[in-house]
Order: sequence, then C-alpha cells, then structure tokens
Amino acid sequence: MAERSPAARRTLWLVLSLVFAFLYIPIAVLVALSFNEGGLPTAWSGFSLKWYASLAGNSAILSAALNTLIVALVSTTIATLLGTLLAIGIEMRRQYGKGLEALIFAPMIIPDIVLAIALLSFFSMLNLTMGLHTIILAHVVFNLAFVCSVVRARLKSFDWSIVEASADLGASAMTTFRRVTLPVILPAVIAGALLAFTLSVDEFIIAFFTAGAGRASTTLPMQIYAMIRFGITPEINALATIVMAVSITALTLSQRLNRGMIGQ
Amino acid sequence: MRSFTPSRSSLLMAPALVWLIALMVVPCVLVLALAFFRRGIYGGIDYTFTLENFGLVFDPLYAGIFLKSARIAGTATLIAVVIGYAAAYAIAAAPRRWQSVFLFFAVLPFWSNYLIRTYAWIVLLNRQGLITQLLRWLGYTGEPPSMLYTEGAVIAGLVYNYLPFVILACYAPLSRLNPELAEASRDLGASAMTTFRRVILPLTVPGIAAGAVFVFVLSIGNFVTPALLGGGRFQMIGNLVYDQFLTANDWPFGAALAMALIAIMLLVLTAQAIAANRASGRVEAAEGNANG
Amino acid sequence: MTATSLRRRALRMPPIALGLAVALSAPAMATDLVISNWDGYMAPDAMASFKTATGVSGEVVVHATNEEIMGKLIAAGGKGYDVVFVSSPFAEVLNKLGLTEPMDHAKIPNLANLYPEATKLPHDVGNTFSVPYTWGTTGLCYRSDLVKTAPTSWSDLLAPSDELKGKTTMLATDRWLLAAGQLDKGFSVNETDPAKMAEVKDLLISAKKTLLAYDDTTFYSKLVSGEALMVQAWDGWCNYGIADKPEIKYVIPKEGSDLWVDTMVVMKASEHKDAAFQFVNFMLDAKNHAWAAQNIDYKVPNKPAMESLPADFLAKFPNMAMPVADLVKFEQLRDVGEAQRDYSKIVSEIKAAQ
Amino acid sequence: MSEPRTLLAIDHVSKNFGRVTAVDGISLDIRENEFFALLGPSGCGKTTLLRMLAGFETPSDGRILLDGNDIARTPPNKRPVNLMFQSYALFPHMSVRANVSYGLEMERLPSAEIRSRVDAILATTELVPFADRKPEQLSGGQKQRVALARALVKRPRLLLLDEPLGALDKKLRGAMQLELKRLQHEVGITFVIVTHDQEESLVMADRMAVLRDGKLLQCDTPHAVYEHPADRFVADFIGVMNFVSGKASPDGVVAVNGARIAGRVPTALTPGASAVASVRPERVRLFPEAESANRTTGVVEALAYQGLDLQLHVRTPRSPKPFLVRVTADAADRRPVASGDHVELGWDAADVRIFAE
Repeated sequence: MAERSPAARRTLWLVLSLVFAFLYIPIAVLVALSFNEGGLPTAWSGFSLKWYASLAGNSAILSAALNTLIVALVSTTIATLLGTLLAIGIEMRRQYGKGLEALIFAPMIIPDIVLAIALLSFFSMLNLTMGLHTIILAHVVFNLAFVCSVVRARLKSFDWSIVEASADLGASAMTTFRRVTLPVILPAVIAGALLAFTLSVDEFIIAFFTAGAGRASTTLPMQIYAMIRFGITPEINALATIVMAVSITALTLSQRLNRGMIGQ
Repeated sequence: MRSFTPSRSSLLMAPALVWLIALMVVPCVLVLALAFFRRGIYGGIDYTFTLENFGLVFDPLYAGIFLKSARIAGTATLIAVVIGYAAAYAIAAAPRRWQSVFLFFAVLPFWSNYLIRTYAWIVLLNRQGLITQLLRWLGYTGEPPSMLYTEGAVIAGLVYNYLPFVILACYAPLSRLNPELAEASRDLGASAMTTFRRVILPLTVPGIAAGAVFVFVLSIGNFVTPALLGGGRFQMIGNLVYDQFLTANDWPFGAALAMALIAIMLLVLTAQAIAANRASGRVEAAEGNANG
Repeated sequence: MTATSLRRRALRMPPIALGLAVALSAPAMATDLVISNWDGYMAPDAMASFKTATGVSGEVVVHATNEEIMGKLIAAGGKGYDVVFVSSPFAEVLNKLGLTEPMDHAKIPNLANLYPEATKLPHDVGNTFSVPYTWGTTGLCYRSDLVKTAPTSWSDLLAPSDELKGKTTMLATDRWLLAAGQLDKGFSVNETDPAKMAEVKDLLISAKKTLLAYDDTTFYSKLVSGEALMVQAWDGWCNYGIADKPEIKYVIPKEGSDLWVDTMVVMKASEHKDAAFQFVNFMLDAKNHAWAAQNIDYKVPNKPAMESLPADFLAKFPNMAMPVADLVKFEQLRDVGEAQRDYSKIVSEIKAAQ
Repeated sequence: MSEPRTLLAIDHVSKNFGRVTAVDGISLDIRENEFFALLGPSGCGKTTLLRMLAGFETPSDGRILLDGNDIARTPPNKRPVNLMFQSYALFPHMSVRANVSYGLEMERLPSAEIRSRVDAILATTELVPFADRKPEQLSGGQKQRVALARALVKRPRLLLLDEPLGALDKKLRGAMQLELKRLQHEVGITFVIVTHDQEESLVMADRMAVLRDGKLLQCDTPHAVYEHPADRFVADFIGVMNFVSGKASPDGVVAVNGARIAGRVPTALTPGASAVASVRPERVRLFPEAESANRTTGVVEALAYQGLDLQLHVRTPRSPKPFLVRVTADAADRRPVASGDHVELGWDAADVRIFAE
C-alpha cells in the first residue's frame, strides 16, 4: 500500500472514529443506563443491578426468551439440513436455470412484511391454528436460503475430484458424504447455522404475523416491541445489554469458524 | 467432469425446494390472488373479482405515500452509502491486521436486536433524552429541540440500522482492489480525486449498488422504524400494508399494496443488476463522450 | 422510571423466584382459558383467584390495541382465544363476522350487578354478545402546572396556543382520532357524510402540524415526563398520569365526548365456553369489579362495585365519580360498515400529510 | 560518441520502515538513454528504491535528482517518470485504448493529439487489433505490452519497470527481453528495470546495479560484473561459480584439505586470512594443456545436457562439493565423456577470483 500523507491518514482516522461513535454511542447509552439505579438518561444515580433482577423476575420476558430459543433452535436445525442439501444439490449440477437461482435468492430479499402477510393469509386460509410451529415454518424459509448461500460459497472452491477419488477407492455415496464432503464443508455449515440462528432470534415482523394467540407463541422481539410500545422502561436497557452480549459471543464464534474455514 | 446424475442432485434439492414452494411461492401467489377480490363489509374477503384494489394503489393518496416512502428510503440510502463507503474506504486503508478487527466492530451492532437498536434512538432523541441532557449540560437553557417523531428521526433510525451492511458491501470490492491500480493512475498523472473518480469508484460500483439496494428495499418496506421513531406521523408503505391487514382489515387492498412493493423491489433489483453489469461499460461510454 | 404508576408496576413484578418458577413452568402448564386483554387492564392475580374460585386455570395475553387483536382474531377465525376484551365497535364487528358466541345469561348471574343503563347500550341492547367491562369518556388530559389556561374545548387541542405547539398528542386509533375532529365540528362521532368528513379531515390535517405524535399507549407517560403538555386521552388512562403526578388534570371538552365501552366477548371458536362464561361472571362479581376499578382507575358499569369505592379514591380521580346518567348522554362509537374504508382512507390521508 | 549525460542521480538515499532499513545510503547515476537494471534477491531493497523513483515512497534521507532537480518529494502524478507495474495494473473497466489514453487525458492534451499518439504507440507495440478489448480478454504478453504502451505514451524522461517479465512463461520472456530492448532503442527513453533474474539483467541491461540488504554492492556493465564481481555474494549471485574455501596465501588459496589454488590475491587480503577462490565453469578445461596453473583430476558424477553445452559434475579432491565444468557441445562431441569417467581438469590463474570470506 502506498504511503499516505499525514493529513490523509488523519482524515481516515477521523472518518473511522466518527462512524464508530455513531454506531456505538446509542448502544453504550443503553448499556450504561442498564446499570443506572434510576434507569433514566437524566442523571447517574448510582450503580445497580436491579433492572437485571427485575428482568429475571419478569415471567413474560423469560417465557418469550424461551420461545425464541425454541423457534431459533428448531428452525435452524431444519434450515441447516435442508439448506446444506440444497447447496450440494445445486453445486453438483453444472447448470441450472435462472428460475431456480431466483427461487433460492427470493427469501433473502423479499420484504419481511410481504412474506409475513403472505404467510398469515396462507395459514388463515388453511384454517391452521397458529403458534410457535407456524413461526418455525416461516423462519425456515429465509433461514434455509441463508444457510444455502453460505454453504454454496464454500462449495464454489470445493474440489469435486476428491468425491470421485473417494468413490474410486470404494466408498459408497453415503460414506463419501460422511467422510469426505461433510468434513470439508462443515465449518461453512456451522457458520451458516449460526447465521440462521442469529437471524431467527432477531426476527420480529414475520413472527409477529405468524404467531398464534397468547404468551405460548410470543417471542422475545415481539415482547420487546410491546415493551417499547408501552413506553420506555429501564428493563429494556438490561435486556438490550444481555442481547448484545449474546450477539458478540455468537458473532465471535462464527468469525473463528470462518477463519478456520479460510485456513483449510 | 462431474459424474453426478441430475436425479441425485434433484433428490438433494427436493426437500428445500418443496419447502420454499409451499411456504413462499404459494403464499405469495395467494396474496396476489387476494388482491383481485373485494373486502367484505366487516373485513374478511368477498370473493367477487375486481381490479379496484390495483386502481386504488394509483390513487393520489396512496401513490403519494409510495413516493414519500421512496423519498425517505432514498434519503436513508444515500446517507448510508456515503457514510458506509467512507467507513469502508478507511477500513480498507488501515493496516491489514486491523482491518478484520474494524470490520468485526462495524458489523457487530447489526447482530443485536433491530428493535433494541431503534429503541436506543428513542432514548437519545426524546425531549428528555440524552441529547437534550447534553445540551443542558453544555449550558443550553432554551426549549429542548424536538427531534423524535420527525422525518429526520426515521431516516436516522434507518441509516443506523442498515449502515453495517453498507460498510460490509463496500468493503468487499475495496479490499479486493489491486492497490497498484490506484498507484498506476497516480503514476499516469491523475490527482487523488481523479483517481478516485475514474478508477476506484467505478470498480467498486457493484458493492455500492448491493449496499444501496439492501438499504432501499429494507427501508421502503419497513414499518417498525416509522412506527417507533415517527410517532405515527409518517406513513410508509410498510405501515400501510400493516394497517390494511391488522387495522382496516382490508386484506385485498393490503395484498395489492404488497404486490406493488414487490414490483418496486424487482425494479430496483433489475436496476442494480444493470448497474453492476454495465458499471464498466457505462464508465467507458462516459469517457468516450469526454474525449469527443 | 417515569413511565407508569409504580403501583401497577409493582403489581406486575412478583418476587424473582416466583417469576422464574412461573416462567419455567409456563410452557408445560395445561392452559384451559386464553384471555386477551390490554396490558395492566385487570388484576395480575385475577387468574389465580379465578382458579381458586372455580378450579379452572387460564392464561392472560396482552394486546396493545384493538386493531392488533382484531387482526389476529379475523386472521385465525377467533381460534385460540376464549374471552377477548375489545372496545364496543370492534365487538360489533366480531359479532357481524359471526365470531362471537351469544351470551348465555343463565350462566352469568352477576349480570344483575350492571347498571340498568349498561344493559341497554346501543351497540348491543340486552347484552346479547358482549358484556361491558369498563366505560368512560375521551377528553383532554393536561399538565395544569405547565399549561397557562385550562383547556375547555377540542379546539384547544386541535388549534393549540403557541406554548402547546409540538407538545400535544392524539390517539392513533382511527375512530378516536376522527372523533376529536367530529366532536369539535359538532358532528356525530359516527358521521359518514363525505362532505362533513372532508371538513373533519382538513381540520385534523391542520392539527397534525402542531402535534408531537399519534400515541395511544404511552401518552400519559409523555405527560408525566413533560415531553407532552396536553394529550387526547381516555379518562382512565389519564388517571395513570394523575397517579404519578397530581398536577395532571382531565377535562371533557364542552363539545362533548364519546361514550366508550370496553367489553368482554366470548369467541364462538372457544372450546371452553362454559368456563369462558364463568370467567365473565367472575369478572362481574362486585368485589372483583371494584378491585378492577380501583386498580386500573377506570369506571366500571357495576353498580355495587362503584358504590363500594372509597371516597378518597374518588377524590383523587374526579372523573371516576361522574354520574352514570351524565355518562350515557354521550354517543357511543358504532361500527360504520362500508364507511370504515373511507374512515381508513381519511386516516391514511391525515397520517400521510406533511 | 560523447560521454553520456547523467539523467538521474540517486544521492545517498535511505528508506526506513519503522526499525527496518530497506534502502541504506545508496548512490547511483543513471545515464540518458541507457537500459539500467536493479538486480538483487527479494528483500534487497530494489523495489523500494524503484518506488522512491516513482514517487510512491519518500526517502527518509538523501536526494533524487532528475536533470539536477530534487524530485524526492514530488508526488507521483507530478513527475516525468512512469512506472510499469509488476501486476501491470491495467484498469479492468477500460479498454486497451482507454487504458493507454488515460495518462494523456491527465495532461489535458487536445483529443486529436491524444488519438494520434495513442494510435502511434499501439502500432509500435503491435496492439492495434486489440484496441477495443478489455484487459481480461488479453494474454499475458499482450497485457504486458499494454502496460508498456500506457507508460511509454506519456513519453516519460524515465521509465521504471518492476519485474516486467515476471508473470510470463520462459519462452515468452526470452522474446519479450529482446522486444523491450528494441522498443527502448526505438523510443529513446531511459529504462530502469527491477529484476531478481540475473540472466535477464545480463541480457538486457547496458549497466546494472547489484543490491543486497539495502546496500549497493556493485554497479557496472554486465560484462564487468560477470567477469570482475566485487565480492563473493555478487560472484555467487551472477551466473554459476565454483567456490573453494581456505586460507589466503601470497599466490593463491590453500584449501582446507591442503590443495593449492593459484590466483591473484587482492591486496586487501593478508596471508592466512579466510578466503575463497572461485572460477567460472566455462573457464575450466577438460583435458587441459600442460601449462595450466591449476590442475586436478576427478570422476564425472553426473552430466546435464543443455543443448548448446554440457554441464559436468566432477568429484575432485580439491573441494567437498563437486566441480562444475561447462563444455561446448562441439567439444563434447569430439571427445565424449560418460558418468564414472576419470577426467583431468585445468584452469588459468588469471581466471581465478579470490575474495575475503
């Protein structure tokens, strides 16, 4: 890289500092407020964990968190399985139509609200009772698309001759998949699964429309939305801090895996 | 030579494709079909064929809301692209070992909950919020500024939420750019500005286009941000669709609006594909003109 | 924090251990009844005492607005819910869509507790499909300490003095938003004449320019924090603000108010109708209903319950003491049928206006 | 021919990157119209030096004088110096013609002049048929010619070439070496080429500088560098050389095993000091005449046939490593040798170079 003048370097650092300030000040404020006794942005009235305590005592939030976990785990599992198979199936073929490509790409770009109302109309027309299961059905739609795209990216550099080599050495198709293909693409599969999991945990609009009656299918984002609608409460700050901490962990994990993948 | 039978790959693809068709294609077709019926008197659907829902989309009121949504989404896109590109450029110019760290922290907020990120802006912007406190602390005693529930607040919320993606999308081509290209341009007598305009920018257009499309499509269909940061004072298409389904119980019209949203999205995506494909060609055509 | 009455908040905050236990057992709990109600609109332990009284367990889910629960009910054909709390025009729609179960008066002996006026409400004379739970007026809720002259008219909200500009909110729900304009113009709150509605629309568009936000969930906390100084509010919800800050006052403008009625309806799709009627009956019990009135600060149409309210409570929340005869003089919001689409469009136009 | 004028003077130029010194006090003169090569192993500082000439790095110390003016701090776009990048750095979104005319557009020349100069250089570089192609549609050699044309069309005072032939295969490289020589002659521009390929610099350069660890070891014509290397490193780096280590004596080197190698000892070398004697394989004769100062016998271990000549690996008592001997194909035909043959080797004392070790 060419040498930069001190002025140019200063400008670049300034840009970075401003952007990071823009990105992190709002989050930092929430985190700080979550430990503020008063919970108000008006003044610091002392360190306190009471908002975390009241969060832990909020059964609505806890059951919503549990529901979110169920939806994310189940939809991620299904999506990872289907998405990986789909990715392998596509990459095996040397050619496929634009239609297929569009079908797989669509769930990633279709506006949430459109998919949400489409599924709502669909489920209600089928006279299906909505609940966690309908949220899961819906989440798999976009999750499998994301898993598929991550795994496909890995498969683009996959040397298919090793599959042939395995067959040549006498392995069955299943054994080849288990012993050769899967180990090679596994980091991508896990990275895709983590991505799907995070998206599912965060997803609000589709869950909101496809959820059934009652707390039984209220997810965390739905609960957060209701809390925000009912006014600023410091419990949200505590919740935000926890959600942030979980995201940092998940993202760090997936980064590690991705690096491992590149390393292979 | 890959010696796989098409039937085997079809078998692998089948479960996912069935899922996508049953739970995405069919419901979307259904919504399209809904748009051709009437709203029942008390909500619900009256199964008589009509085109009036599509006509209504072009009613000056709703067309106006479309335009306004496009304007808000477009402004948010423009700001996000300018900031995001600058950030991506700065990251790509940083020492290698720092780049992944910067990138990680640029993308990190994107993985926290969207609603929480939006909520943070309520905390910052409301009249008793942090910015007002800051002004007070700085000695300002007048009327606190009204920042929440404005178009600016909605745009800020959209930019804030989608900026990380723009940074990511712009960083990819910038980091792949051979640094010798910029040096070659300088070597051939171009100033830093000209080098940016004629070499770096055209070669990173695909990233910009991808980021811009992402922000625009997500913004124009958004209903959460206008609802929370706009104080109900801003109607965007997302809110309109939401209202038709959950407030007015006018599903057919809501369906027609959703289809219009999809149409806009397809239009934008086509534009992006053309921009990405012709990025190079277009630049050259411009050069051809400039040279006479 | 500032937001809600600490009392209500405290009620919603059981000790941590209990909360954890509830949360962990919640998914496994066999839920018989599903009740949908506004958040904090009934006793937090209502279901527990209901279970003690009847042996039937149930779960309360919350909705933020009428619209939200209506969307869900219509989408799912009412499935999944047994008893739903909605405002009367929405109850009417549910009835017209055939989603409500006729009230079996034999199973609700506590109906006798209702004021006679509450059994003859125009939206449902004879309580055939709905039972009123709370009722009241829609007026202006304001900070008497920060507003120079007390408001007396809807115009004080729609064309506010300079000190109030940017510091007022109106209800976001279509019907009450329109009602403010209709009442100011002296029209019926169910007016459908296009010319008159056009006037209402223009009035509300011009009012939007001075508005902080449309808000039907947090307007009282905006008053408490001082973000807003005057808001369009339901009387009971204004009481939440009064509980936090006695300087907050409620007034019915001279042009009048609507008579709003929040009702309980039993869903036709309910699989536990007997238990659902039992629940309605339980809520109408004089003691339970009085508890509701005292803790959610809303008037209830239950004669023995209202008569049991302590004097200091009535003194603190003057609007609670309003005579029933005065209350029922106001016009109820009614479902307007085909005209609803025009209403929606007018509201869209207002919200889309600059 | 009159004494050539100095075009570019590199005057005690150093460059530090943090604690690393990439270029360490180098002084060099590059003359008008010459083909100059900067040669050295990777990491020797040759690329850093080149980038300082182009303006992409600023010297930490020293001056760079072009026609007597210090340009060390002039930005790259303001120097009459152009660089042909190792990666060619062709603008992928522009056609060949657009790439070539880019630099002239930057000079804001009239479009008619741009067109005629671009046409001319495209003809010179035989690129006319490819003018409308994009770089991705070109072969390696064609890309290299575009990069060259793009730099040459600016008529720089000095053209810098960073490993210009590195990306080409061996055969094409040979052809392009001659092509570059021809072009340099034709356009009359001073070329400075950076390469790690000693063969390439021998073939192409009028003069060459050998660098190591940021220091200049030797600067001279290829012939002088080859025949009279300044030190052991240069001797080893340029061409092939046989080395025998030992101690210096008044008339040569005494090897570790006692064998003597006769040669002229540099005055700086005191007898008894560690020294190394060297001789080029082509100076060693098989079956030498009696008067050879150095003689030895050995066994042929391996033969490598290389077309024009034959390379023998001969195991001798003189050194632990096999001796390399180059024999012309003609000589080999006259007197065939095979693996395992006992041979006699001989070379003149004048062909022996002795260095300090």
